[in-house]
Amino acid sequence: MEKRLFLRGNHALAIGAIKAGCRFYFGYPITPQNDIPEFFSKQMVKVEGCFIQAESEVASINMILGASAAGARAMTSSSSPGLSLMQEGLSYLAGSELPAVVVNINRSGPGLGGISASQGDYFQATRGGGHGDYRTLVLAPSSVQEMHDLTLLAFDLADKYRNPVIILADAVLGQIQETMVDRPYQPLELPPKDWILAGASGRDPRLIKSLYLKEGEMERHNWKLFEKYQRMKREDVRHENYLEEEAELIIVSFGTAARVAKSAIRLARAEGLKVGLFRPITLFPFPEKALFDLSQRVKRFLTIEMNTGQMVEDVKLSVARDADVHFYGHAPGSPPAPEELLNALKKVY
Amino acid sequence: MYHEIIMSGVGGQGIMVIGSLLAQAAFMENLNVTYTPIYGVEKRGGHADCTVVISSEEIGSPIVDSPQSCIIMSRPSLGKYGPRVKPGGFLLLNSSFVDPLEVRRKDLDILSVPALEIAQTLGNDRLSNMVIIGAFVEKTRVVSLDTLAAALSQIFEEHYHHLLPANAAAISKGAEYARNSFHQ
Amino acid sequence: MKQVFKRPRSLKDVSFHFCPGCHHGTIHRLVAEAIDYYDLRERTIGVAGVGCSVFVYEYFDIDVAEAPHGRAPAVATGLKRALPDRIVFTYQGDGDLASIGMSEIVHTANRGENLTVIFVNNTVYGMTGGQMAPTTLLGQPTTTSPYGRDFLQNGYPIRMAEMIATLEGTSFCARVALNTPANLMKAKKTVRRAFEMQMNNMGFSFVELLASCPTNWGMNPLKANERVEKELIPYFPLGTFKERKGTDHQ
Amino acid sequence: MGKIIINRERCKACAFCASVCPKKLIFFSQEVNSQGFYPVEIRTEDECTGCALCAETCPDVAIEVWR
Repeated sequence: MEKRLFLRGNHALAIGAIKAGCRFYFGYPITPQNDIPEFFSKQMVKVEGCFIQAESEVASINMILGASAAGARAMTSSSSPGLSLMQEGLSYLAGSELPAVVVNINRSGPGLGGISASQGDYFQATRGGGHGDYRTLVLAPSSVQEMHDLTLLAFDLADKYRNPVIILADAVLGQIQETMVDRPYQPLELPPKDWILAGASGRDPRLIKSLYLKEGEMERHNWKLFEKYQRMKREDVRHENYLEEEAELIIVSFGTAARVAKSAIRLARAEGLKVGLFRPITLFPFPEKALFDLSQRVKRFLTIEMNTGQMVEDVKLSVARDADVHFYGHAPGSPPAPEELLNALKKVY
Repeated sequence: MYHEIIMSGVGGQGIMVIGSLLAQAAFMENLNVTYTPIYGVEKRGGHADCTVVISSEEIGSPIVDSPQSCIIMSRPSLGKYGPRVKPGGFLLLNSSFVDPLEVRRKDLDILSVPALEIAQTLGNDRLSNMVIIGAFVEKTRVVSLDTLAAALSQIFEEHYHHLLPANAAAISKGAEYARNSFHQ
Repeated sequence: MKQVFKRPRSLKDVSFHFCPGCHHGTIHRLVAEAIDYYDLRERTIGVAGVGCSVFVYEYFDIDVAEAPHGRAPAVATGLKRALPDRIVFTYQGDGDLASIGMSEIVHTANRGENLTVIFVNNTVYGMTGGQMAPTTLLGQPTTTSPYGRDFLQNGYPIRMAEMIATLEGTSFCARVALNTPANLMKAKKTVRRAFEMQMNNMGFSFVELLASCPTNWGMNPLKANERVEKELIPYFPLGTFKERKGTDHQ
Repeated sequence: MGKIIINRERCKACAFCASVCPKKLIFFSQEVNSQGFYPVEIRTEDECTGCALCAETCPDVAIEVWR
């Protein structure tokens, strides 16, 4: 049943979405993620799905809201400025407890920025991004395989929690082609969708909303959402350790930066430096407990990000008090090379 | 085995095609491989670079600063990547466009291939890229020449399949040239 | 004796929160009557805009989704594409539809989405307390145009029905008023017609209803009805601007 | 012959019904309802024709009509 494929990250992601049963894609063109909508515009017809090139990212995310309210698996993809426009909708999705999968092929900013790969949207993705007290699950793939696998997972987690899930990747992960093993999709066991709108036939009318005006209602709703985020922390935290045994220094890095860090670590090991990697796969919930446990025996950490310092705050909050956390930022332009990171880690080793 | 290759030239020379061809061949040989295209802002005429990493183990960075091998198809590319090749590494020059005398480094294995002239003997200038990749594979053996030729049908859309024999012939020509060359 | 007028079944048996004389209540009833007339209650999904419109789910006994401000047509698009055999309508005010949601309404109409839009134009932001709307008439004072709307400052009131009618994707587009029994009867037929278009898969249908907002206009309900006649209708003429016969757009 | 029933608790005294009644049968009550409005009442049912104009214009759907 397993099949080896050679394909680019964005296609691996889109194939994963269709495999997960996503039949509704709404999106607006923006570089560098256009091969995702282009792929869906071709493929959705073949699976009797629906592709709409919306008039804006604002409209895309709200079309998702509608399709999701109808019980369908729906997704959109965009890149940073587009995500800014979607924040209103994401807040409504979270407030209305609707599942959705939103892909951010992170480009550089602020403003129009540039099309080069960046991890500058870490805060936006992990802190909710829109108004109000909410979180989105954030998955950070680091390979073409994960672009595919985490997309399948994203749809399941979105349904499990009735919450938007963000896949935070970048142009490198979207454009690289590599080997991927295509396995059959085994969905999580999910609760029945007993909340969807389809017309009040043989039942009381249902309502999808995020407005709570009655006494105490809003507060209760916020604590209910909070409990959901706590449950995510208990049940759906993911990370990867790489060569972390007997390490003197742990690099904490995600996505493309983590890939480059792996090569830098290999170079370091070849020179006899004991360096390992801790790679968060879920950025929210952040793997704080696993990182804390690691910091009981390793006391030196170097956070490497393709920004000027965002995840490093979560790293600092997670590790034991007596652990040192250093930061190396590779601001956007071209992604860092392994040799650059090797030099950076030597400075703090 | 862990082999990093950067291929660089200008848009329209078919850099991306030979990059994905090599990657596809590595894939067909059950190796791990990443292929990273890097386009200039404009699709044609600007820089066209790509990186291919082929390995029998897990591949770390798809981004490479200092590759073991470099394929250089234009003068600006030589300036950009020539200095970055690892000491002892392999530099393949398309000498139809790049003068080998411009290479100052003495610590590299260099092969110059007049790809355009060879392609012209096959009656199609546009086959230069295939001549180059044929020579590269002959020299490095990162994959077999047979697999490389077999990969052609995977990366060309079906309506271009009538061009496969000509491309395969160009690969053979390039390989033949490499076999018969003296290295600097 | 036989009952000749009763509360439509698709309306819940609760009081409206609307101010005395506000036409929202009437429009709710007309929509509910249309839903009942075609027996659509069990397969209709409403999409609520933001503003006084947001509470449609408190009053309609049907499934409802609440949309962000102005985005109801996009939400309705998603719903209708996912459930093509259901009846989907949006209920939006003038701030929601003609200001912040201008992009969504134009493109939804232009795509010819097979859904119905109920557009309540009362020339003012009601719920937020009487600010200027895109449809506020020239000279009309509001809390953010205290000296009356001035075109040099704020441009002109937008005629949505005429604009929507120009779009190729629109199948049905009309403007009605509710200030007199005669206008009301026409409005009732027009709303019904809009749902009928959707039921027949004719594409996008749009009804603009000129409504009064006595509270924010600062007048009693009867005076407000007079204002609809004297000021609104001359600028926003009533009528059917487009009605496609058959599916000639295909 | 007609008959109307006014839900006095729903009435907000906008007077639309009174203004359209062809027989001018509808007038304001002397007692407030729980919402604080003086709801409308029908003066005499004898003359009501059940034309339903009052109900049609009522924004609060507070009137039912028989004929």
